[in-house]
Amino acid sequence: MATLTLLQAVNDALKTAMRDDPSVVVFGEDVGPKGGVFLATEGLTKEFGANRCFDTPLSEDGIIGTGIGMALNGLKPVCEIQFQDFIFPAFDQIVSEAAKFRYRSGGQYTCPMVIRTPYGGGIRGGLYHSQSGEAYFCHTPGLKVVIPSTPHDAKGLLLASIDDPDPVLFLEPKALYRQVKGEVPEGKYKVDLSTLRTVREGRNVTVFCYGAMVPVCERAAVQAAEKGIETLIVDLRTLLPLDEEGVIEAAKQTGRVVVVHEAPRFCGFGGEISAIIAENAIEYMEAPIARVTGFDTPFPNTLEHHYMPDERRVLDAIEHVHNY
Amino acid sequence: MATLTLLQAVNDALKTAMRDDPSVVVFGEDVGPKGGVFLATEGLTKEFGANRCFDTPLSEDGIIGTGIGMALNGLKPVCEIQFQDFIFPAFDQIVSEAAKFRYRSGGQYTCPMVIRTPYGGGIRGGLYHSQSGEAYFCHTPGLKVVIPSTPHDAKGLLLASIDDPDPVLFLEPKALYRQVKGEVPEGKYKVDLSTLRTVREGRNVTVFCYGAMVPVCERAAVQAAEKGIETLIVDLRTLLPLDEEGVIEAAKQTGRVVVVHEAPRFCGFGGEISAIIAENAIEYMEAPIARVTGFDTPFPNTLEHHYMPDERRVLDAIEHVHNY
Amino acid sequence: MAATQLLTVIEPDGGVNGHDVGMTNDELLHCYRTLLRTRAFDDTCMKLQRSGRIGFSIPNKGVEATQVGAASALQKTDWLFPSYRDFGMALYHGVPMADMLHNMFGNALDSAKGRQMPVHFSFVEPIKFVSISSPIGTHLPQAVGAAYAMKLRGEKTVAVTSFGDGGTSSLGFHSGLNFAAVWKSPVVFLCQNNQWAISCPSSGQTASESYAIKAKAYGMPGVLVDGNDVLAVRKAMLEAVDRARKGLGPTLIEAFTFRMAGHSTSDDPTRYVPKEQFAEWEKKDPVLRFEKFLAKKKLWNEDVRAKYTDEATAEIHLAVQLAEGTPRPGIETIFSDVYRDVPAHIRKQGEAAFDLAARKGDASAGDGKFPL
Amino acid sequence: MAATQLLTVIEPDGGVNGHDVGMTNDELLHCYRTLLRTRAFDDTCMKLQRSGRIGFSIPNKGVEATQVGAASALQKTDWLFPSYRDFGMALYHGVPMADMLHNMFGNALDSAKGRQMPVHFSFVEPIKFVSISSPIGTHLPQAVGAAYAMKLRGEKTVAVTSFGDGGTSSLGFHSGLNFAAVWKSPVVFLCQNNQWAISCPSSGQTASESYAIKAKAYGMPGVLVDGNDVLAVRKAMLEAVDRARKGLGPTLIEAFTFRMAGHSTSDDPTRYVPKEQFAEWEKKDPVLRFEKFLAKKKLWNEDVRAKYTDEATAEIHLAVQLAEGTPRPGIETIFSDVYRDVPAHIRKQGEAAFDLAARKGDASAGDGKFPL
Ligand SMILES: Cc1ncc(C[n+]2csc(CCOP(=O)(O)OP(=O)(O)O)c2C)c(N)n1
Ligand SMILES: Cc1ncc(C[n+]2csc(CCOP(=O)(O)OP(=O)(O)O)c2C)c(N)n1
Ligand SMILES: [Mg+2]
Ligand SMILES: [Mg+2]
Repeated sequence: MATLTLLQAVNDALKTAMRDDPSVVVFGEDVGPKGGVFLATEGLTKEFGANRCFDTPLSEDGIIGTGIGMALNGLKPVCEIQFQDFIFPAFDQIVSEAAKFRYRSGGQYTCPMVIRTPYGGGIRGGLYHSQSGEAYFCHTPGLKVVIPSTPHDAKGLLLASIDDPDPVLFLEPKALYRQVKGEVPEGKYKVDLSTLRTVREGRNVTVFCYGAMVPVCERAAVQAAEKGIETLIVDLRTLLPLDEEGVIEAAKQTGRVVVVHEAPRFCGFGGEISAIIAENAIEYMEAPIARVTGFDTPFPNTLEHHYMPDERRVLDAIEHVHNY
Repeated sequence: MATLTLLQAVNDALKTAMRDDPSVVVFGEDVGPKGGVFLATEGLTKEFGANRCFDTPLSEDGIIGTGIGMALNGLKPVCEIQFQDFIFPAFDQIVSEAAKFRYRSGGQYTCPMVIRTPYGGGIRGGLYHSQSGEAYFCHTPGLKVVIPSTPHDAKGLLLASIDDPDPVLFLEPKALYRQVKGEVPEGKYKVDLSTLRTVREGRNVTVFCYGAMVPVCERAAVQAAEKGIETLIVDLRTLLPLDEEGVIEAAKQTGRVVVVHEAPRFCGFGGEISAIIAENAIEYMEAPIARVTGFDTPFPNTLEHHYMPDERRVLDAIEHVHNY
Repeated sequence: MAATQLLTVIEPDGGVNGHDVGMTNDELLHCYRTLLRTRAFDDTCMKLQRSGRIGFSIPNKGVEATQVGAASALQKTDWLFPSYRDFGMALYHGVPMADMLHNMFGNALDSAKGRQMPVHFSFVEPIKFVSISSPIGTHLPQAVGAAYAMKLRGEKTVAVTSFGDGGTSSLGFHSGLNFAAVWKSPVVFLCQNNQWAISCPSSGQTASESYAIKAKAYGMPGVLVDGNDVLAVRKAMLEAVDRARKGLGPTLIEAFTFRMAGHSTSDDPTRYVPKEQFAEWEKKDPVLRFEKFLAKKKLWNEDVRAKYTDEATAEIHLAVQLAEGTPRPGIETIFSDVYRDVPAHIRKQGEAAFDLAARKGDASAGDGKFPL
Repeated sequence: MAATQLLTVIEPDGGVNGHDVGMTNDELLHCYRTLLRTRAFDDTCMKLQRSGRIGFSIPNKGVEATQVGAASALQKTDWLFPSYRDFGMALYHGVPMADMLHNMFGNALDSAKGRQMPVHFSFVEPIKFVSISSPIGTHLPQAVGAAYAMKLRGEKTVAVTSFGDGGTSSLGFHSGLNFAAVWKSPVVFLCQNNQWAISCPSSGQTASESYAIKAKAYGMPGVLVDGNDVLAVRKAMLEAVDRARKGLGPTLIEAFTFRMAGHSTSDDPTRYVPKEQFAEWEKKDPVLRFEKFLAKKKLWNEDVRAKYTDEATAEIHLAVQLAEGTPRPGIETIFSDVYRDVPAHIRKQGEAAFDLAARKGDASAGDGKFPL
């Protein structure tokens, strides 16, 4: 097994899929000769030709719209949106079209496609190169929403997404692209969509997180452990469809819950986790269900480190619910 | 005071604002000579001229994009999106631009504008003429999101929205357009944005709702009362910024909560209400926080009455949390 | 062919001015039959709606020639990305009327399982007639993507997408035409310019000389054609389809025609369409136009019309009976087809719905009516 | 002026071929001075980024003439909806370099309060230079709306919006040009075609003959102009602005130029731009071009260049000192300006942040770098 960064794991997954299946095509802005602005698609045009990995004009609506048409007609498009912040011109194609094709055609037409896009802060990208928009998509029946936090999962989840019969939004935590490294099996393997991953066992407090917040929560858990608080960390991995049973189970195990994400709090994904617990396990709760999230403001630039949840904030919440 | 339908109240508000302030302009698809597909803008072109109420080409991106420019330059645009389902081509302009202009320019440029659009089911409109997308917008700092449920509030909230210094998404429950009637004061008055309305007092169960679900919950409360359950009904009216203190207060009053909306459940607005309560008043809760919502599927046509929450479902949830 | 000068084949007197029509009599009569069946279908749906038996329809009167002419240029292996006004294209290629009516009634036999509003058809046979969407213009880039797949696999098929004058203002028009031209995709863009987008006339939609000329912005040929002339539309389509099959890329065709009715059953066009425009276009009725041509070819007289009309009436009568007699879809259809496999949370919601119905009875249908 | 033939004023030898330049020597020298200041500013920002003192910049080299020529056609009462590469327009109209550098450093004096990435300027004086957005193309319809307001109030001002070749594929291009033409808005669309959208060449962006010809789709004039020629750009802009002020509607101008550097400080253009293209355009440097013209008018020699260069260097040196010496914005700026009045939930989040910092210390800045 090779040791890869998360970025290399994504690249490896794409190559693996394209070798495996000639119907897989990769396209988006600058993904061809340049290899993508983060180099996630490096080498693909060279190995698979410009018919299977290519640049598009500057239109996310066009990228997703044509991707849908390809999916309807037997290809497996893997579209790249350069930054998740720029996905909104394609919002209509994603929520009105890709997500609803199977339903509205009674299953006659389907959209097996993947939309890959880097999300999240930590690169001094300001308002428009830092956002975490998962909640917008998780409110859309018909879509799947997947976020890896390790190189192993990045490859396995991406391969599972490409094989999936339905449209998958694959959000890549750009802050982790080169930050995390890990062993990644060669060749094809899949990580099941809709099964959470227990990152760390603990009996005092349960922390739900995903993507770039996972290492932050792990570091906070180490600090909590030093104070005698054992933290159970859950990496949700697939936000939609969510492993609800697993969430409820993990919440019940400690009766004290912290939910962590980078996106703004109001109407964010964390609210859904709180609500599921409040609906299914409230009698197990021994403390308020705390949320540690980005603030309900746009994403700032110079002060982004104050905006993004860090170990300090996560630890504070862990202590708060623990000592409640 | 005249007795008006909710639709007439909207029309009245627009006329009142346009008489009051020459910088108010109303535009969108078919809002001119035709008066809008629901006739909400009837008579405006005639009274105020085609410079102040006019049709646009078929582009929501254009409607909102030009509306933003007008707002930047001193007009008070009131844009109509024909159905909320068709707002998505303008999603980028709304969430990336209107919502962020003040912040990203340090307050130098601002977007005081209103986007009116009918939302919700009950007219056999199927997937694309029935949706309730409030959660998409409530997750967007910088926007305000307002939903009236009575003619009085429709006028007062719309006038407050037009006067507001920030962009407001004004969602009109189309199912109530002609269904509810009520007394509406003449001339200008405003209903405060961010104050909830207590529809009915009760000491057993608290029901949070808004828009077209308010009358449904009222009917369910009548039935509950027959069974001896007294229901406190809260019409949230302004979803963002939310009257969080009021929500917490109302939840504490009964310790038993039901949240109702038409939109799909997963990552819907109801989750935020549950989460706020679970974070701030969990020790007052004597039952699970129940949600009664649309299903996590697209909106069907023939069977829409099974999809939309009705008295049956609301009452069942009230009984469930009451008897828990 | 040009982007600002109208291509016409059938002259006022029914002559074709030396054009080589290149169709057998059977083919010509199939076109005629489809014009009449389309009009009959439209007529029936309007009546069904007026009498409250279906919820909604979209009139088709006046634009039948565009649809029949365009459809006649396609093979069954081609793909159609249609819009809601494209009854005629489905009928031309042999979609059974009953299947279309199942959709109008939203019943259990509707291919869309009663999930969509009427006129939002979806068929995979006898031709790919891709599930119609309400949002305007989204299907244009989709057609381009489907065409990309055809080209990648070396197939000689084409994708045709049809939309209105209003549709040219949509995002999908811009991205669709642009991507198609850059990729040289085998796709034909058919703009049915019926001069109105609900109540918005072309003068409020664009300031360009024609819709066809918009092709210039994308570097593809643009052709303006008389949309009330079956043979002119067919000629333009055949050329465009041929170009596409040869790998020469996309074409934009504007068929200039007129919506001889309201936008939909919820619309009152007298509020905004000038009376004179109706009167003027009444005379240009595409069915009469084609009859003149057939008559000149000795293929038509009143008896021919009567025969086909009777045939269409009988066909639709039977289809209505079938469709109206078919029950609603089952409640389980609300919960299926969101994904291929039903996820746990949706399954649970379905179970709860059945459980509630068992305990407290069924939901009752509201009296909401579609307003537009 | 035409949509597919390049308008040029300054000849290779510096002559103007009989064109009436119509500018005073002072005005000409202001243009020259702005060219040099723009280049110096660009240069400094690149160096600041390379040495890690700022996080990011966007090179401007090669496109200065377009910006100076365009800006020179505007009044201070006009509105500019610029893009991130438009340093030159701001400098032309007298935005102080320090104000621009406060933005590059994202410090407490930045008009955007350090919230945006570098090069996302916002100024209300001395000209409306509307807050720059990263999403491509969104500002086009906004300019049209601002122009609508001008027209409604009977003002004689215009709105000018500037964007790249890649920007023509965006949604905002389509809706912006369409609405402007239908409304006959006083707006000028300036497409700075620098031949690349990051790594995508024009051949991958559009199949049209030129970008200017896209105006045809909207029924407005399209003009193709030599973007390395200050006077040609100025001439086209003056005509367009004049048309707009007279109520004759919008114009699309394509300025054909070349990005003589990477897309941004994160980009390595040697991965995709052919070497020869760089070499070819090195010779067409817009500053040298303008110097030739000035020399022919006896307004220029090496001393003039030296004088202005020194001036610019001194100015920028001081501005860098000022900007770099200014502290970060205060944490409270995270929570303000979301709305005019801070709502309760945001206020509470701010209080919690301050409370936490008091109890557990400040957040520490990460080492994340902008990759693009
Ligand atoms: C994105 C979007 N916006 C608005 C609507 C509402 N709407 C339905 S049909 C229509 C007019 C379409 O006109 P045109 O494209 O000319 O087609 P026609 O109906 O004339 O065939 C409008 C505005 C819609 N369906 N989708
Ligand atoms: C909607 C959107 N998609 C993608 C991007 C990423 N991006 C930033 S600049 C750029 C290329 C722009 O090219 P062009 O319009 O030619 O302007 P130039 O940079 O050459 O001046 C891209 C793709 C973006 N900012 N916005
Ligand atoms: Mg039309
Ligand atoms: Mg460019």
